[in-house]
Amino acid sequence: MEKIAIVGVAQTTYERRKKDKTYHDLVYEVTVAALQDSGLTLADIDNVITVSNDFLDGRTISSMAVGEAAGAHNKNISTVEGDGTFGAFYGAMRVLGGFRSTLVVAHSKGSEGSSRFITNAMFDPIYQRPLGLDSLSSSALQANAYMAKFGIAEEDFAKVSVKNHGNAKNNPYAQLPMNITVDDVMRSKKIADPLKLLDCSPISDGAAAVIIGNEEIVEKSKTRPAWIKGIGHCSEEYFLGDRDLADPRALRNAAERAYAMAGISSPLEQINVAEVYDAFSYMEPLWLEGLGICKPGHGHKMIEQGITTMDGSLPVNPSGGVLSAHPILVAGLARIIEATLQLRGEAGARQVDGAGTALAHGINGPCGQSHCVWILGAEV
Amino acid sequence: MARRVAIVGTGQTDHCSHRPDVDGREMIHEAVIRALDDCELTIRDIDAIVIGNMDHFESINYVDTWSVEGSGGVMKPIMKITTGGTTGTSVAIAAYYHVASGLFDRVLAIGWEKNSESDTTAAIITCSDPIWDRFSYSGAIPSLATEAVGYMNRSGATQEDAARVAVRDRTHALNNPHAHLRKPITVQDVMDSPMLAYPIKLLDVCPRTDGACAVVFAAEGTAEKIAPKPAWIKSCAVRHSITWFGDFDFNAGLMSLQRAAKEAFDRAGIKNPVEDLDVAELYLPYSYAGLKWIEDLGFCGPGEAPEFVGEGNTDMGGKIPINPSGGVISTNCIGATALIRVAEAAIQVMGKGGKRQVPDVVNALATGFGGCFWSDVVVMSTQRPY
Amino acid sequence: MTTGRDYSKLLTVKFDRAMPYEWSVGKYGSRFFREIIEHQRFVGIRCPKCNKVYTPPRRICGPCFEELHELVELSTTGTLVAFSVVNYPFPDPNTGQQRPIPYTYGYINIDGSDSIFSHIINETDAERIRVGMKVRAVFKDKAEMRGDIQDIKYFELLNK
Amino acid sequence: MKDWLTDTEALTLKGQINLPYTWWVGDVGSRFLIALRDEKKILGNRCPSCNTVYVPPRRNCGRCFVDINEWLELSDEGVVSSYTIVRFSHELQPLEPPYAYAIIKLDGCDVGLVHVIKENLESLKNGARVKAVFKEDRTGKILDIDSFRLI
Repeated sequence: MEKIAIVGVAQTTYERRKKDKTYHDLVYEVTVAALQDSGLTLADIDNVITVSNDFLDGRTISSMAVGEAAGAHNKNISTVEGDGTFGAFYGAMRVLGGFRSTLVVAHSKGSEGSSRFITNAMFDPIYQRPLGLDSLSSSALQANAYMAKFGIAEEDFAKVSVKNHGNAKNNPYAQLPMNITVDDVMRSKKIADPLKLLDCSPISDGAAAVIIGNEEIVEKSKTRPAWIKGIGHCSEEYFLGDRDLADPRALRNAAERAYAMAGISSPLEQINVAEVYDAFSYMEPLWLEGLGICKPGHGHKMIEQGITTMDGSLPVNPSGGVLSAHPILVAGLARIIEATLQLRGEAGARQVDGAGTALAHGINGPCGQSHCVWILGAEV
Repeated sequence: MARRVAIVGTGQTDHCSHRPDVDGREMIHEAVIRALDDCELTIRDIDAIVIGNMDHFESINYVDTWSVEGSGGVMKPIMKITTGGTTGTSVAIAAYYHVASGLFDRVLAIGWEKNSESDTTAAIITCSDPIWDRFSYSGAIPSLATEAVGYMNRSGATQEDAARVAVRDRTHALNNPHAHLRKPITVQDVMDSPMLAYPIKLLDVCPRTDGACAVVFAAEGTAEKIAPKPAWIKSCAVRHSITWFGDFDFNAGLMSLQRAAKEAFDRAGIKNPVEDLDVAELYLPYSYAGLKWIEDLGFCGPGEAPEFVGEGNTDMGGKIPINPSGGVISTNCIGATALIRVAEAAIQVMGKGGKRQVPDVVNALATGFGGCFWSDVVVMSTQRPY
Repeated sequence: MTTGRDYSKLLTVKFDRAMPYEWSVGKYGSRFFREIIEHQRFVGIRCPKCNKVYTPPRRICGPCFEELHELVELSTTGTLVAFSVVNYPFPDPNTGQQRPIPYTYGYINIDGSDSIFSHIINETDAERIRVGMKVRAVFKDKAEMRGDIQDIKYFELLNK
Repeated sequence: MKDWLTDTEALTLKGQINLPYTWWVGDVGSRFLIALRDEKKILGNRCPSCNTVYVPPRRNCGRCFVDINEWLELSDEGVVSSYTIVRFSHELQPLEPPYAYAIIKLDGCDVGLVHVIKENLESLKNGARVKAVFKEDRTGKILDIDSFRLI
């Protein structure tokens, strides 16, 4: 693969509600900030990918609201509807395919719509939507399947919440930095067994942008580049009943693609920091299994063994993860941004010492049906 | 360095107003199977998929993941691209970059819509800004009518001139087994049809269609092995510049199309479009666009379109046949519509047009239109780019 | 239906629930509505680079990619750029009910502004409206204003 | 008007997207739902290539990408492979919580069917056997199966 890198990043703080900001405002702010971060000007950006979702925004052609704010006037542009990791994937392909640079920008205002309606609409209108399924209840089914398959306890998931909300205290962008205990999680309000309130990510507002460039743009930008070493995405079956919800095989496939490109054969040894899409506490260990960082059924042991904590050999979600801020679509781009900051050594109090290879991960669809995996490196 | 990319196969449903016999996924599957059959591939040969439609038209969120059983996306990379009316060309261009990037060799692009599953006008109204426009907006027709009036005032074009475009497209549709409206009409029929918003009448505008389209893209080295005569992508360009409805200048040309076409033509080496292009599949959602926008494409000078079209230059057998497929006025399954333009242009390049084939096509043009007067342009050819 | 098949035995599933939203207007738009409530007047915003005045005010000028600050006081009159008497029935996604017809949708160039403002014109007889006519905004009573676009009841035709 | 940004209170607009949807169930789905409605039977179908028996039945196998034509009647009993007891409520739910969602592997079928369980939730566990309870008034919908009950 040709050498391309992330040369500029920006994100808003994530909050429960940004009442005074429109999508347009949020996109404009991160676009300007990403340009500033990179030291590039708008003239250096020769195409734009916006990321938005018509259900979230309550608007058909939701991309119409933000093109101008993303500096896309008179530029080539397209729009990915899905997690920001997928939007950035397309942005990277456009650089590999001939453009010098792509600005990828995602926005999300979970505060404006009803997440029950929006996530109910992920399900099949004939067979599943009439049952009232939504992201919470379907994820609870997945958590239950995962526990049953490997004999995992709810407390094991609670530890993920404790770790990630604790990590969020070091992240000025995070929405929910919290000092909590396993007991707090276990005693929090029951939502859908086995999920309790503190197993679930919040509703969030925010935006994020990254600039992806070829070598010419890397030369021109002022930042230390985060080289794109490997990327891969993959989806599995749609109907929940067709899947083994405790076996994230699409993630395994996506990771294999990214690892093959990046020359990673032993992810646990070769990756220094990972930002994964933990929309619910159980997802972090399940995705670690899918990513091949541990064996199936061993994900929940990673905290106990001190591997994924900040002082471990592979800290996972130093930012606090999606559990600490969940702007849908933006969340995956935030994972890429966090990975980039780690590689630059600019992650502040959440910095993992000497991070040379970082992983970022995003999901689409019910229960992580579709995954996108990114491997970024500090060195070419 | 970007790889060269070609279209090697296309598939479409037999478009019609209602498809009660299939759900959305099953309809998509029909188009995908036809595209694979067209280039003698199986789903195992496909490395990645791009899909698009309009969320609120069927109320399906995450169409990429919902579709996999029909689209072939089980255990494959799939992503969703959505940009309104331009969705189909945006999907095609995304498939192009999937291959050009070097990451994937054979990529499937899918566009689809089941307009019969909701009220199309009501759904289109939700594309307007909820704060400013949605309470009064009544769909695309008033703004298109305004554009038409502006054009008529400048050019002296008549309603009959526009009707001629509708008659051309509907006549061409008779040759296309996939077209939705396959009944011939006359200029008088158009003139006699109910007035929707002056000067637009019912037969000046596109229908509402259920349908899907799938197109297979392949990399140089692979494409030639799959198709004897692949349709090489020479260039693509996109302008989605306007964000606010009130910024469109109804008294000027379609700026987005002028700019996208200039970029695409420059990169494809098209100097004189009428001479250099052999056929065009244009996203013309209403008849007046078939006058005004061909001027923006440089097919003729400002104000000359009525005569240019009237003399038959854009008919089958003319200098530059437009919409041998019957165009959008004959078939409009919105998320598929612009992809059908790409597919039909590729069909012409590949020489697979049957009764609608234009002889000896070398270069073909496809366009997309949508959003806030946005345009996408794709140029393809029997000849490799560069 | 075009295939001639009898589809009467095939089933459907229906859904017609209102999906609720609460959209942020943003400070620029909010200022526009506040000027209407407090002063029954319009404001636009000027781009320092290209000098264009946009109504309603917005944060940036797209072509210049310039952040805008300079509010411009405007009158409540303008010129009709285009109109359409909407006569065809359709369900209104804002209410779930049929939108009352006929009504006239108008594009208005507010005096002193360079962009087009869309609203309703209180005349549904197409014979009595012409492009180029002067129009004036008619506001709701102040007590009834809610800070949204319908604080403007409609635009009325002047010099009929 | 210099400081107008700071002294302008930000407004919001409450609204909705309220569109009428009618999804076509199609030939395959209609046969399944009509069997529920008219005969209280749960039909599945089998992929000729991988032999997977699907419910709801499919026009084509997503894995093998071949058409499916072999129909069979499935048992109305099966095993809970996973479940959740729902304790939060929202307006799209068909029942008042608490109730359960379960993925149920019907006897003779290779994939799970998502449905609801209303009663004896305290006895619900992975591996529990359940049986379909049909509604009295059936209209050709997935909720013609009222729920599954523990055996």
